[in-house]
Amino acid sequence: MFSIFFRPCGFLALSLTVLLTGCIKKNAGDQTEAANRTELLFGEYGSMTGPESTFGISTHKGIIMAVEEANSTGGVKGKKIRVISYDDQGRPDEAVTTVTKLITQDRVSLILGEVASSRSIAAGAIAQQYKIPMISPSSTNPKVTEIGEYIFRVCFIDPFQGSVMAKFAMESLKYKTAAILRDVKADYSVGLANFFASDFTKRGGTVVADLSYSNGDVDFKAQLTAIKGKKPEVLFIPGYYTEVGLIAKQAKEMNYKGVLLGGDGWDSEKLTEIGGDAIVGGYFSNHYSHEDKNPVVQNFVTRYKSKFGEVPNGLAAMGYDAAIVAIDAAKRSADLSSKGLRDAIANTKNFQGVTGIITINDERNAIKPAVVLKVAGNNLYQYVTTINP
Amino acid sequence: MNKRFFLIAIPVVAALYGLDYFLNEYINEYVVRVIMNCGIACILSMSLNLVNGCAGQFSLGHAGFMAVGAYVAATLTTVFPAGPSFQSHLGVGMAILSGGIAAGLAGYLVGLPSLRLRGDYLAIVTLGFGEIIRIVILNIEAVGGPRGLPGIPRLSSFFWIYVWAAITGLVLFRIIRSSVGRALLSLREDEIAAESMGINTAKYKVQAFVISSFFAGIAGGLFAHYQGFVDPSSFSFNRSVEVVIMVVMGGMGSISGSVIGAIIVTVLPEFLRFLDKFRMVVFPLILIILMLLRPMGLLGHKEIWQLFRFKRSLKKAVA
Amino acid sequence: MTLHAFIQNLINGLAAGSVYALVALGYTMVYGVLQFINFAHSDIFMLGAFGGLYLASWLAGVHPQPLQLALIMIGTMAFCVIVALTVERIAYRPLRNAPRLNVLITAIGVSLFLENLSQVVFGADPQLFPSIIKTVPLLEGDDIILNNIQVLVVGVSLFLMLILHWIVHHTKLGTAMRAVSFDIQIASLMGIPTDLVIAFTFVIGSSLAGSAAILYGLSYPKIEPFLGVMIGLKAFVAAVFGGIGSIMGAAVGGIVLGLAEVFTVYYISSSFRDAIAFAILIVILLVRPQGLLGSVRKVKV
Amino acid sequence: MSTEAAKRLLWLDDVSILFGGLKAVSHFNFHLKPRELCGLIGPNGAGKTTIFNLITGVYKPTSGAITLSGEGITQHPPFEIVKRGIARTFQNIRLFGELSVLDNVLISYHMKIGYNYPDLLLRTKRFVTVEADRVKKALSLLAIFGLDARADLVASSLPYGDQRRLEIARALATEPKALLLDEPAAGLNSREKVDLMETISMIRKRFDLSILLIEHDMKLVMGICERIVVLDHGEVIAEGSPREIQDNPKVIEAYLGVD
Repeated sequence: MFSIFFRPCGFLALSLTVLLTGCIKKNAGDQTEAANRTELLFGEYGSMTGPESTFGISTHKGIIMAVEEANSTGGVKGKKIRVISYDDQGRPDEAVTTVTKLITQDRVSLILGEVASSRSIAAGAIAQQYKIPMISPSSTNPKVTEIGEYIFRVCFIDPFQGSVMAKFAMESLKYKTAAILRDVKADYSVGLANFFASDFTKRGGTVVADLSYSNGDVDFKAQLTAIKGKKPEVLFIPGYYTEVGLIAKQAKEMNYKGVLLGGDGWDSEKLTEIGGDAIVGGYFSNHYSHEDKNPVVQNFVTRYKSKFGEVPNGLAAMGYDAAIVAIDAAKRSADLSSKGLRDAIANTKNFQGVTGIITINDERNAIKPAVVLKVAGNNLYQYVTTINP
Repeated sequence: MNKRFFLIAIPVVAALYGLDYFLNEYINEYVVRVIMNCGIACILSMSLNLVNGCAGQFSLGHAGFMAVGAYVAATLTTVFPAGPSFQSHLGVGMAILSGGIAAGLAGYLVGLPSLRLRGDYLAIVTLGFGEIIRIVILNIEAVGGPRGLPGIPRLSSFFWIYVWAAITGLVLFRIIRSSVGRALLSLREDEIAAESMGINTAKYKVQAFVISSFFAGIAGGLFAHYQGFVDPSSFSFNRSVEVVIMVVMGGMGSISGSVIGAIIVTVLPEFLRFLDKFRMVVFPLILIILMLLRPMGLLGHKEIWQLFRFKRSLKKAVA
Repeated sequence: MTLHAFIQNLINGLAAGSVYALVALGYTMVYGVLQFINFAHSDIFMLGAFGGLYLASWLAGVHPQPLQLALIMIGTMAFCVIVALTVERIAYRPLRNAPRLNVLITAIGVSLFLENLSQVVFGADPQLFPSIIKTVPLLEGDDIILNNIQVLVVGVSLFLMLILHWIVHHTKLGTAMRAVSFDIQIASLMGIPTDLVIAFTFVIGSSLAGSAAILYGLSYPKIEPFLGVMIGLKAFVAAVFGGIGSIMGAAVGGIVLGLAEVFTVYYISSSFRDAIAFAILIVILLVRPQGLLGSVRKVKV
Repeated sequence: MSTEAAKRLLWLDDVSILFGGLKAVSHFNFHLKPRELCGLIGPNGAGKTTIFNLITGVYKPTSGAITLSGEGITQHPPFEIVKRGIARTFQNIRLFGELSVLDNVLISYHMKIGYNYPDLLLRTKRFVTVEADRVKKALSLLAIFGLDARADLVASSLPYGDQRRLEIARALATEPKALLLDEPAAGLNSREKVDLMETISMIRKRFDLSILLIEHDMKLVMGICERIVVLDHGEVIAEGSPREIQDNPKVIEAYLGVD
């Protein structure tokens, strides 16, 4: 009789001991330990499962590739780099838990992540608290690096990207009226839409309609009916490719004839797959183009293709860049202490990444150009122009 | 209040305070974080148990009340102009309490339709309310809408979380072991018979909802103030389901069962990290198997200490 | 503009609502017979969409197109039926006499399991549902657009609902189903094989979900493991709105919900698209708990 | 108030109820005097239980009025009606099965709760004494039915006959002026039925209340009731002393049917 109760009890006790063996706190400020280790530990957190898992997985592939390449050429200061990756399921609270685990249990020297700004903001606070440098590959919200001096990013920020497309629409395409269809559930999309709107009006254009949807929606005909009524020349959709493909398709079905514009969220082979010929002729801003003739890019694309059997998208490239910026900083740093790593990252200047030449500014953001791509159909994105900050 | 209460309460509070110090000094933060998550989960599951387990009203909207508590408390300490004056332990305590009260009011509103509905309908309505609360928050720009609300002072410590967990347990336990608790149990057993024995079923359903949401709100406030950041996606339907699983796993109506359920549901996924993407497949599987093999949950209607007492009386009967 | 826009929204809402209606029928039938919300129904729908996707690639060579579509649809329906019956046999039947709450929780568990398993199997990245039939505009005014897919969706839905109505009201099996939904114990005493009837209810519900999945895939060709969640919830709302257990009710509920959503997005804001469904639900349950076309069942004392 | 009215504890004045167009009870006139033991009989489906449900507020009459001690209770919810002094048992026992025998009785004391939330949260002296008194009271009530030794058992584990008795005890704990018993002898063997007859008579004397009894067992009804009302198709077809009812041709017809 007793065993019925004690069996789970015993199990709990056992698991508790297992838990406790690994949980004795080591001196938080102890940097000699990290320096004395035979390997250099990087932590990565991202959405490996859940609706946004595709972002996390692409980024992860880029990071893994960068680290493997670095290790094959001898690692850093004679140490191999090891990446510990955790899934945060696309939840900010899980992101905080995983980053806490990376820092306090696994005792990594540096953290790479996240794609979504909301999770980078939540978990960045932890990294800042423990003074462990964190590099976000592709969180474009300005607030991310405002957390503190240990938080960096290797991508441009929303205000710049928003203005890129506004400038492009006005100056290159010579359009005067625009409509916006924003994803209100994505901070990224809302930010981009706001910056586009203000820049477009500042340059003398008119935003005739500003409507919204939520990611996960599949029917946009009501919004498109309203937009069509206002007859804008361009429709700016700063969303993710998951919805943009459907929006383009339905816009075509609704006989909307304006030009579609978007941001780096469009970057995926799925965009043309779902959007079909409806999305052809649309323009979007991106961190890089795999069509870019620059040998650095072409080299990267070839290596990535042979490793994973697919064309790297922007997120994979950003993940790769975040990792090589970190590795480069580790090589340059005096010691491998977190302070040393931080200072080395902050001093990154004119570093050749796949997504352009990266310079980290005083706000710990990357100063780099954006490219504008034109969707040519069948997973082809033509390089149109580069817009410098 | 009697002497015995203080004889127990003072050492408990002192022990929690000492443990707080110990954890902060000697145990790594990740483990502390999981322990704190357990504390919050305990508050959530115990409070939901009052509605689901004791009163037999099936609610799937607990995350919504947690969201109300989290956002109200966080707004007071962060967005509100007088916010900084709240940024002390006392201030945060007041903010969390306000969050609980706001959630209680929301619980009152949700409790009202529950008067006319039962079973699955109530489940779906509470689910709907939870979603509506989340959508409303998504549309309030002042608290960041979909972007969430960062920069919340991180002042909920192990001590505060577990003091609140202890208060929750004590309050719920005392309610259940009183005439009010018996009235709630009678609702679960047979509403018509309860009504025929003079129980104002409507009144007690609403009271159960209010008390339960109040503590969910407290849990939300605590969550916000140790997370340092809240956003609507933390309070989705999945969170509600998680709490339901805790209650069901532990045993409907068993407060100590809820605590065990909360600990398992919080700690187990941490151990299952090695399963990688299969982790989220294993979890529902465990739930299904539990329902098929042990539908009453681990403890059933009983409290953990009653299992011992039951055995003792059995032994006596045998002897 | 306003009148044209109104008509356009009406067309779009009707097409969207038809899919809700088909899924709602599955909920309403299972609820009618077993009195529990089959949360996994939405995931049967999702699996149907994936099943259709793979079937379409196998049957890519079949011509003409209507035949191909019919084959895919029948194949998908069969696939959904197999999944649903397996779920019913393994997870639901052992709990037939358990408290309803347990069954509900099991259903939630099955739903989460199917979603997360699909994510492992199919990946979380959305996949393209092939356009088996090319979208052709039938009515192409400047302001009002109507295409063949929309007509097909409404037409097929209507056809399936009529068949269902006939099965339930004019066949022996339908009578047995109604008897079981009235009182399962008495029905069983009268010699009705209740397990069989219940299984058949799942067959009908899941085959409707399968056909709805194909229609959905044709209209919104983006398939991912979590696509069932919101559609499922809304379809259930539609079923409750129309009156649970009522076939007409589910049909009407689905279409009203489809229209309500489109008009909410058009006239208010898209962020309230999901809220409106639940608001409707709460209002209807407060004002008329038995739903629009449902009948009151007196509590037996 | 006239002296006639004062004699009526419970009064149903021309009460009817429709279920989906069907008249379940039609123009029912009835009154129960203080300390009276009255039987309500009739074939299955005659509307007897419906009348109980009407009196206790589970159903609301389509027309007519119900009065208890001169106060209209027609629109009151069930729990208000219990407070005013009508308690009942159910045809198919509705105990709180998972709760203990003691708790089943204690729930009936809830309407006179006697303390408030601060009391119960802080376990004040008031709470402790009230609870102790209740338990004492409940145990002595259970003792009358020979259930006090099994007070800690789960109610559903009791044998059938004891469940019936517990249901009566639970109803008595609400301290009613009138007790409505719905087929209390159903499912009992003949020995238990004799016990039950004694119990019912004892209850009436000891608790000084009126009893309205639905029962199919004629021997039991004829044996203890002072007055019997016969119902068929929702209408009263006969009323009078047991002897009068026994000889009434309409009653025989209703029970045996006409060729």
